[in-house]
Amino acid sequence: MVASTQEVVYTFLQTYYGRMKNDPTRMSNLYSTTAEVTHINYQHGFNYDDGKEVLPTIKLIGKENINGFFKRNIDKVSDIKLMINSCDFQNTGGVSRDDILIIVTGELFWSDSPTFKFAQTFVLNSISNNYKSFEITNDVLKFIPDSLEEYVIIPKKV
Amino acid sequence: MVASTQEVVYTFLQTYYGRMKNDPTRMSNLYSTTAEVTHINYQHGFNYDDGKEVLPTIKLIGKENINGFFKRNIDKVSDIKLMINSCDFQNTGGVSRDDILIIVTGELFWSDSPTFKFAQTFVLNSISNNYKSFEITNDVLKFIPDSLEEYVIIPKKV
Amino acid sequence: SKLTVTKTLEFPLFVNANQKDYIRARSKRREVRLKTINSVKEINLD
Amino acid sequence: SKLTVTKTLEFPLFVNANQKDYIRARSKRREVRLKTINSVKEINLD
Repeated sequence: MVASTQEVVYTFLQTYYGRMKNDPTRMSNLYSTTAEVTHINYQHGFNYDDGKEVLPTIKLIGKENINGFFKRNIDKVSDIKLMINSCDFQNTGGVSRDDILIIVTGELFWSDSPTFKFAQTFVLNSISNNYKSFEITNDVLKFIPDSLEEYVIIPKKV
Repeated sequence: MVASTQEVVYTFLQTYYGRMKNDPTRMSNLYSTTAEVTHINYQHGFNYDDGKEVLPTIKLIGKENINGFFKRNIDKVSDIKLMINSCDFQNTGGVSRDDILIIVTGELFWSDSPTFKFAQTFVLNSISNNYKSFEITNDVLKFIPDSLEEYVIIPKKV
Repeated sequence: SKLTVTKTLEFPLFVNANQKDYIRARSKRREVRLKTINSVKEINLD
Repeated sequence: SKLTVTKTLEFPLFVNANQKDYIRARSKRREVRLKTINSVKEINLD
């Protein structure tokens, strides 16, 4: 039986986010050799509890760098919790269009942090003809600010 | 001279959003034959001024449907204004990785509307070897809610 | 479609609008938000 | 990586957390927001 795009996407989401918690050292197995990942930059005094709206991100290229990233940050990665609001997907790739573009939106948090609004985009590359095996070629985690301050235009000096 | 990925992305953004205002009937020329687009659904009493946080979207497949969409909604499309906060991009596609994944975040509005927070994802497919000609294969516009109401847990009845 | 090269962009970038247009629309959004700020959504954990 | 098939998901979907964890974290975000609600950002259009 051939899986539908939706079935592949939903299964992927459970595998990806589930592995973060249960088996973070094996996260990099989900990615292709040349994958590009934009994820949370935990370096430089990382702190999620001082009132900032968005978190810094870092870009990693290649499976080896991705593996190092998830292993270095195992404590933070395995404590990530999510409220997923929506999941949109489209077929993408070459003529066969059997790759999948996924956009997930929601809020992300840790045991002792506030929530952070995010949109995460994935491209999954089909690595078998039967639509049953995929690897991530792109993973972009993007934080969305929600500031509330009032904007006031200063009159020009005459 | 070969353009950098960043140059292609920035030029694309100016072409895409500029054409919405200046030449919306030619929007569909930017897309590939089999492109998939998720954009604002202007049907069914569309109204952006009644306090809703997110706008309904519709999925269109194929250049012909995309052409019809932009032509039908020419008044609304040509009045779209944007404040773009950020633009992230990664190389994607097959072994050559000369396609581009773009994520734009910001706020979108019309002449008489409030702002709407969004994240828009594009996949650009390279259609020439010199990195100079691209078409959009995927375009997903996603609205991000920013509700503020307080959540209160109701105690279980004993 | 053919593209000619743009080297840099500055963010925030206003497209088809200026900063004044944006501030007007943003204040409408702020009004809407402030209206719902004291509303309460009851969650039943049963 | 091999995948086995998941037919449906319900949103909002809580991952590695339950609704109670989320409500706690969300109320922290709400506190932060409320602190900045009356701040003013001055914009110079010159």
